[in-house]
Amino acid sequence: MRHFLKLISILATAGPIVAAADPALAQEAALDSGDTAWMLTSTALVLMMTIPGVALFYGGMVRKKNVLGMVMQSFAVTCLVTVLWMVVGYSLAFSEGTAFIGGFGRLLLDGLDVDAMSGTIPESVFMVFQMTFAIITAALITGGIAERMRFSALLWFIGLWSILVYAPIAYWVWGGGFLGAAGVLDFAGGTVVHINSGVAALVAALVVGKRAGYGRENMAPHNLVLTVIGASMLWVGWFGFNAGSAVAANGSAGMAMAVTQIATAAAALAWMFAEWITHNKPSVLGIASGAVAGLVAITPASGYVGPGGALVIGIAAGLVCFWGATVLKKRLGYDDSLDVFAVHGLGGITGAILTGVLAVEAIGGTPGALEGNVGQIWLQLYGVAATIVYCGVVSFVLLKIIGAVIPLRVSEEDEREGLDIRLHGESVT
Amino acid sequence: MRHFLKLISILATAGPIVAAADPALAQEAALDSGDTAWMLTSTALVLMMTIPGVALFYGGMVRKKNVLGMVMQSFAVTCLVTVLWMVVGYSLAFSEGTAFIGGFGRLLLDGLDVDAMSGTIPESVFMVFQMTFAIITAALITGGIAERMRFSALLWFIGLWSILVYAPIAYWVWGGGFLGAAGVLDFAGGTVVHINSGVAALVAALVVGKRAGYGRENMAPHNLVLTVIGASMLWVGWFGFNAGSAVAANGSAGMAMAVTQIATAAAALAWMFAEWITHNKPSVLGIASGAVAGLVAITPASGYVGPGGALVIGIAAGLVCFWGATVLKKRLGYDDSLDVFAVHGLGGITGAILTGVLAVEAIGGTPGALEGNVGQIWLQLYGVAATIVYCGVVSFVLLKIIGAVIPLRVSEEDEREGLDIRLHGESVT
Amino acid sequence: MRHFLKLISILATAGPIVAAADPALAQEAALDSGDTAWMLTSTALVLMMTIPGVALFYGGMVRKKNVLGMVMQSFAVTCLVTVLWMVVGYSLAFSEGTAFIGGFGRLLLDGLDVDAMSGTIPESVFMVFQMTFAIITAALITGGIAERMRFSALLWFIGLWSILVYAPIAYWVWGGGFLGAAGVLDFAGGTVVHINSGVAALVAALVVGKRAGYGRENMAPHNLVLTVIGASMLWVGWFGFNAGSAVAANGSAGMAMAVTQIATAAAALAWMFAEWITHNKPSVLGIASGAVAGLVAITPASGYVGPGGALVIGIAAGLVCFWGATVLKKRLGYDDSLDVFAVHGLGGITGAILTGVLAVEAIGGTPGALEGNVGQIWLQLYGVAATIVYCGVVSFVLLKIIGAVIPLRVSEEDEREGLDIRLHGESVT
Amino acid sequence: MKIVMAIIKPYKLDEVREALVELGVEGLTVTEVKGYGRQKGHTEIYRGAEYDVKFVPKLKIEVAVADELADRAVEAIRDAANTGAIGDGKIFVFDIGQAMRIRTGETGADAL
Amino acid sequence: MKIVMAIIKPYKLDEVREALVELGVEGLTVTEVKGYGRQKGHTEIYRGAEYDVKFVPKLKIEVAVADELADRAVEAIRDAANTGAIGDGKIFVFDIGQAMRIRTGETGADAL
Amino acid sequence: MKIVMAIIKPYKLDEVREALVELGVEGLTVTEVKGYGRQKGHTEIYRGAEYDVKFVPKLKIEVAVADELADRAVEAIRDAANTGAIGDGKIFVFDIGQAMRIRTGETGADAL
Ligand SMILES: Nc1ncnc2c1ncn2[C@@H]1O[C@H](COP(=O)(O)OP(=O)(O)O)[C@@H](O)[C@H]1O
Ligand SMILES: Nc1ncnc2c1ncn2[C@@H]1O[C@H](COP(=O)(O)OP(=O)(O)O)[C@@H](O)[C@H]1O
Ligand SMILES: Nc1ncnc2c1ncn2[C@@H]1O[C@H](COP(=O)(O)OP(=O)(O)O)[C@@H](O)[C@H]1O
Repeated sequence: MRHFLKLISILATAGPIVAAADPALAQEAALDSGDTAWMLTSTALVLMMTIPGVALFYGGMVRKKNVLGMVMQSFAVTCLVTVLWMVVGYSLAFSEGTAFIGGFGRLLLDGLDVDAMSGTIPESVFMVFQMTFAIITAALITGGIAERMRFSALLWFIGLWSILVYAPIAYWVWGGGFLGAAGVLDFAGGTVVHINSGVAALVAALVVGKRAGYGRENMAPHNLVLTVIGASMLWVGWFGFNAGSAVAANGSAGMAMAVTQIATAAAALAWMFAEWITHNKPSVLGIASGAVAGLVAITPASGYVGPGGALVIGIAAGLVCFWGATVLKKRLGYDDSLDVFAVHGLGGITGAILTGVLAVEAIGGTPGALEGNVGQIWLQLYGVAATIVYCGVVSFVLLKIIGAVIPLRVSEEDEREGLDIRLHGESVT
Repeated sequence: MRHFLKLISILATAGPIVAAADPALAQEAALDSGDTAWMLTSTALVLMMTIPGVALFYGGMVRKKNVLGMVMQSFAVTCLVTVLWMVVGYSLAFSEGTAFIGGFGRLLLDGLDVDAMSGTIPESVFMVFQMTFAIITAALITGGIAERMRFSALLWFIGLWSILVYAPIAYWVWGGGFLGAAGVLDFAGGTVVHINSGVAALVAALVVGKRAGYGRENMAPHNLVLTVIGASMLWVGWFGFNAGSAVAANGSAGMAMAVTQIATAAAALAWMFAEWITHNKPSVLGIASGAVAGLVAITPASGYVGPGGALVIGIAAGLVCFWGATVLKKRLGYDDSLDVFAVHGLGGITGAILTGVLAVEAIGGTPGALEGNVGQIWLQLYGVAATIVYCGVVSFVLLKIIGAVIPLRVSEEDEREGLDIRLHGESVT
Repeated sequence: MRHFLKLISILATAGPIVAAADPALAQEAALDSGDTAWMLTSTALVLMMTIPGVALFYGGMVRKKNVLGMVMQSFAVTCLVTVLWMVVGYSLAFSEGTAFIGGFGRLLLDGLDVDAMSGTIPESVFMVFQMTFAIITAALITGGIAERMRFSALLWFIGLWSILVYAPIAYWVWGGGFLGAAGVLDFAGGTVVHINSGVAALVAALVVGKRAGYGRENMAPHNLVLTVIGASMLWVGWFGFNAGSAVAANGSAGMAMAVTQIATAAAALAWMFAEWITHNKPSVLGIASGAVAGLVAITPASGYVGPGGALVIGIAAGLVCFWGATVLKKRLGYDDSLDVFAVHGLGGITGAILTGVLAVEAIGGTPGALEGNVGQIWLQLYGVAATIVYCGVVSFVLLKIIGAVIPLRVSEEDEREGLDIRLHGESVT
Repeated sequence: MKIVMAIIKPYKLDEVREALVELGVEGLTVTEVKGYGRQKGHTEIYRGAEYDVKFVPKLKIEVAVADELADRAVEAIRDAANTGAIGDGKIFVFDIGQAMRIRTGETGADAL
Repeated sequence: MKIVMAIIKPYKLDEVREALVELGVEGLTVTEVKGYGRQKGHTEIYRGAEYDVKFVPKLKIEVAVADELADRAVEAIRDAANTGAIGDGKIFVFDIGQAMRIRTGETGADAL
Repeated sequence: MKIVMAIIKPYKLDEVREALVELGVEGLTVTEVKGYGRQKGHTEIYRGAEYDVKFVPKLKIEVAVADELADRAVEAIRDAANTGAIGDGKIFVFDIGQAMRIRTGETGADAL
């Protein structure tokens, strides 16, 4: 959907000759103030997902001594990725290039002037909208290495990662690259954003190692009120994320919003009841985690499935991610502190595959397996696998290289005393 | 206004024959991207009113040991009502039916496909927009039984209530039912949302009984910063609630936003000064409560009155609700923990009646008593009475039935130790 | 840009004769639902900047005993300025008048009916949008006198200030007054909002005097998580502030959003690295302050500069404001508690001047010094100077007059025990 | 003089204070503490992780009294704080050699 | 050895600490407490409900000193904490039988 | 009977508790305190302002034991809390004249 619109916009803005040659096309490229209004809004909503959304969602889950360090990471990532996206990321992800990577046509946003269009909206809006996706993807990773990674090493990792991992994968799916061309469906970022961040977080958690005292000491979340605020803002902001990925204020956006709402609620309830049954108590962390799992899983599907499909995706995501965070993680023994892999990685995979099953031709133009197009499942798996492999390998290499230069972890004393005081010279009273 | 638009949309979407027969009408049903953009935004805003709005507004007012339980209730209600609305609520409230209840035409959102329209916006958007109203109404009730109701009993009550009380009343006023047909004015939900939730909360508070230690022990709000964040998000989100109820981005929406802002500020100041005079200190809980009272009271009036009327409604609401929360409640001795009845019930009644007095024909098409249409006051009272009686009776019966099966309250030990630890296995440090 | 639109709207709404005479003009004044949708949204966003944005940004920075008092001030200012704007402020700032002050044509919003237009949007929306600017400007001032000013004196000061200082200066720049006419560029309020509030806060801090124990006692911020939430909401809301100041959903709005994002991130990083280098640690207060500094500085420039200019403005603002808050303030020894002058005053001046340097004709219609129009710098300095002098003098006189009637400060005992308990009868546990 | 130090359940504070005031005690000092004893704590669950919280919130009351009042103070606290349930707490008594009121410099029983 | 235990107004902490350090004291321990006494608390109002908060925030300082230092420590605290206003607090002194520095195992006056 | 009062590093709590329980101690009371001593605090920086935080978070453990257990309790705490680093804390021991279990009214060693 998205890269389709993008293609149109590239065609349409390819020059006055093209536009003049085909008035119908030219008309499609005329600015629509309603679409623009919605995309301006969506951009604000997606930015809000990271600051304060992810910042609080994560900040509430760490121990009190690390809360400022945690929200600092989301905030600093937002700033860093913004500048890098402007300098090079947008160009690599969305300007014309090969099958694997975009070109340098928009380096430093060159040529993106006030009249440049992307479909029916100004390209400036499209560029910032996409920037907010690059931001949140990077910010999500910080949950995997919470409470122990050195701030400077984190900035290096995130900065390089956003250029070398995020931009290419965004290009593959939405920018004109091989996954989009192959027909992989990812409406709003199941692979690009969630599998991507989930895998990177897992790799980082493994490379950086477990927190001191992990499994022995009490590492209970210090303030789940913050986490609930964060989860709520993620939910609200996700309307911009999914319905905004229609890049228009139309029926497709409306349906994306509806299925987002339904899948999220279903996943939250699924996690809550699963926990209620297995651990005797429904927890607020559980229901909030379930909601995020649902949001993640409906992301790739949101322009392709209907309300019924959303219900199925939501329930599946709630159960799979619950299992991932409570059973799988224990069994494998890694310390992905805030369960980025269980929620975003597994949730993203669940959603990507089920998109292939449940896609409805009348909604997004592509039928899924239930409508006879079994091949779509394989396409979806192809997209998932490509993302996991590329992201996994490059993230690992990046961390090893950085780790050879700067220690990835803080000292044990810093970890014991808390990042707030030791790294940032501040504390919450 | 709203049910009028709804009627148009029903007519307009009744089939190609009608549309073809009357091109003007057909044109009205064409998608307007600006209206759609605003309604997508409004939906996000109204969702934000509940999570994190109501969650925080209420969460800050309880004792620390119950804060997670409180925010959990808003969050779980959001999820539960979402699913129920999709399954049956929307159909009962907004599909064609009798004078008293909608039909089953939209069961499981059947027929709500990507092209379905509601006026100038996709029906999917209208459906989710209305869903967020069903959500917040249910969430508001939790303030009445805060700090003592069993979580499972609450879910049963809210679930049944949203189907058996909310959906019918929404239908009466906006869906094509008898109150709307009679000419009762309720632009954005003074009766449907506020009187309704206020009465249900009062009934629930009476049936469930007072908190242990009520009147003797210190039950002061533990963190009014949360309450102010919540009140602020309610205020901001209410622009979606009231201006969104124009279901268009036009002058009516603009005026609704203006009067909302004015009435809210006036009510907040009225409560603040009333408290300053009577209790010597202006409190932050007071000004925030006053703001919510103003928001509530302007809700039914927002498409019908002008700035001057808004000022009057705001001041009246601030004073009436202040009196309700500080004098009436003491006198009657019930424990409506967070004053849902005083603020939403009394505020809603004040607003409903004053709408009948202050409506301006040039704004909403219907004159009020000041413009000579005294009968409108009686119509408004009719709407108020119908809502109070129906909601009161059914809420009572529901609670009695549920209470016969599951205890409505937690054990005294649970209440003493706090819902956070005892019901949800978590705590805020 | 803005007063230009305003002029058009005044012309366009001047009567049917004008409209009929010039169909092109009449068409420009037709309601655009997309523009209206974006302005409704922008209004909500800018309101959110104050409540809860500024309330939290400031609330987190004071000591725990004053946090409720601090958020109360933002909330009460919001209410008070709303009512005053409706009564007289809007008329003085935006109705026809002399070169120095608007008239009384819109007193009590007289004549602002449901069909009144302002450009392509309803005037009701324009009026509330502008109201939110008046609100935040007033709320920002409270940071200068935090933790010591008497609440009643503050209300008097803010109320009079918003009529006697804010409304005239808004008129000078946007309402048709002499600064706008002279060609001073201020897209979204660098002078009107930020220099204005910064100077008023500095004057108030000087007149009211230092906090008891200032420089000796520990006055560390009690909860920077609140401050980060606040800063994040300011950032997100600022999209409404700057991109909303295009008063349309178009390329100008899109570019304003893009440059806002870039300048903010650059300023945040600049402050963070400056602090990292000079104080050895990057602090969360630092990066958040830097972000606000960037938002402030890009405000006047946002409709006139491109991405490259934004980067320069951001870096400059981060460094200048860092220097202001850490070096200049220490050297001069005043107690502007939350650095309103350093961030908003100096940031606003930096932005206003650099707008004159970096303005791009192709973007906002006016070239800056780099494009040969060196005179624009002098024009910008003229606007800065006029604002500083008028605001400084009138603020000083107002405080002296009020101080002659009511003490401006609380008693030392109140200050010691905290404003929460002593002024508002509440506390955070 | 003696200090009577009692560990009690938090919600018993007001009753204990009133009982002491009735005895003529004019001041006391309260500290929030966490107690470990026969009374069990609770378990918190976060996603997969379970944490046994071994400590229970309690209040510690310290009240300095003249020797002759000590036994009655102990009794008064006991009567007010006793619910018969595990975890009601303990009372300890120890001697102090000196007491002084900072404001006046008074010492001994006058200082209390 | 003795422990000198003082209840003081919170904002006096730094002055008291400095006065003790001047005396040669090398360590002390501070606890946030709530005090009940002649100094009245305040009333909080929430909508209709009024709550009398009977307790006032105070700090408790505990400092172990050699016997010969005890009286001077009491005086030092008194001088630093005294404002002449109600609620300035109390000082209590009691004997301890033993003191040990955990790090070194030193006991007696060496441990302080 | 005696009260053994120890100031320790917060993260040593569980080890200390276990060591005491092994000795047969059945209850103890813990208070969050701030300590001043040889161990230095840290500096916090807020925009231009630097604040030296002179106090370090510590826990105070109070455990009432029969006389004969006191020395072993001191040793147990020392062994568990000792890291050899500055700031490990102190142990003080003092006599109590009476102990009572509120629930049962038992006194003396039975009350512990
Ligand atoms: N030996 C002890 N020393 C110090 N405090 C103790 C001791 N034993 C118990 N306590 C305190 O008394 C509280 C109540 O003790 P517990 O054994 O739970 O119940 P009970 O006193 O009813 O037997 C504990 O939580 C702890 O704070
Ligand atoms: N008998 C007592 N035992 C323990 N603490 C006391 C006693 N009397 C007073 N205090 C403590 O001393 C504080 C100050 O006492 P108060 O009577 O208010 O003032 P003052 O010491 O000036 O007479 C109280 O808040 C309380 O913490
Ligand atoms: N004289 C004292 N009286 C009371 N507490 C003390 C005393 N000296 C030290 N402490 C407490 O013991 C803690 C550790 O002391 P410190 O001097 O930092 O290290 P160490 O005990 O290893 O020499 C301090 O933080 C303080 O809480």
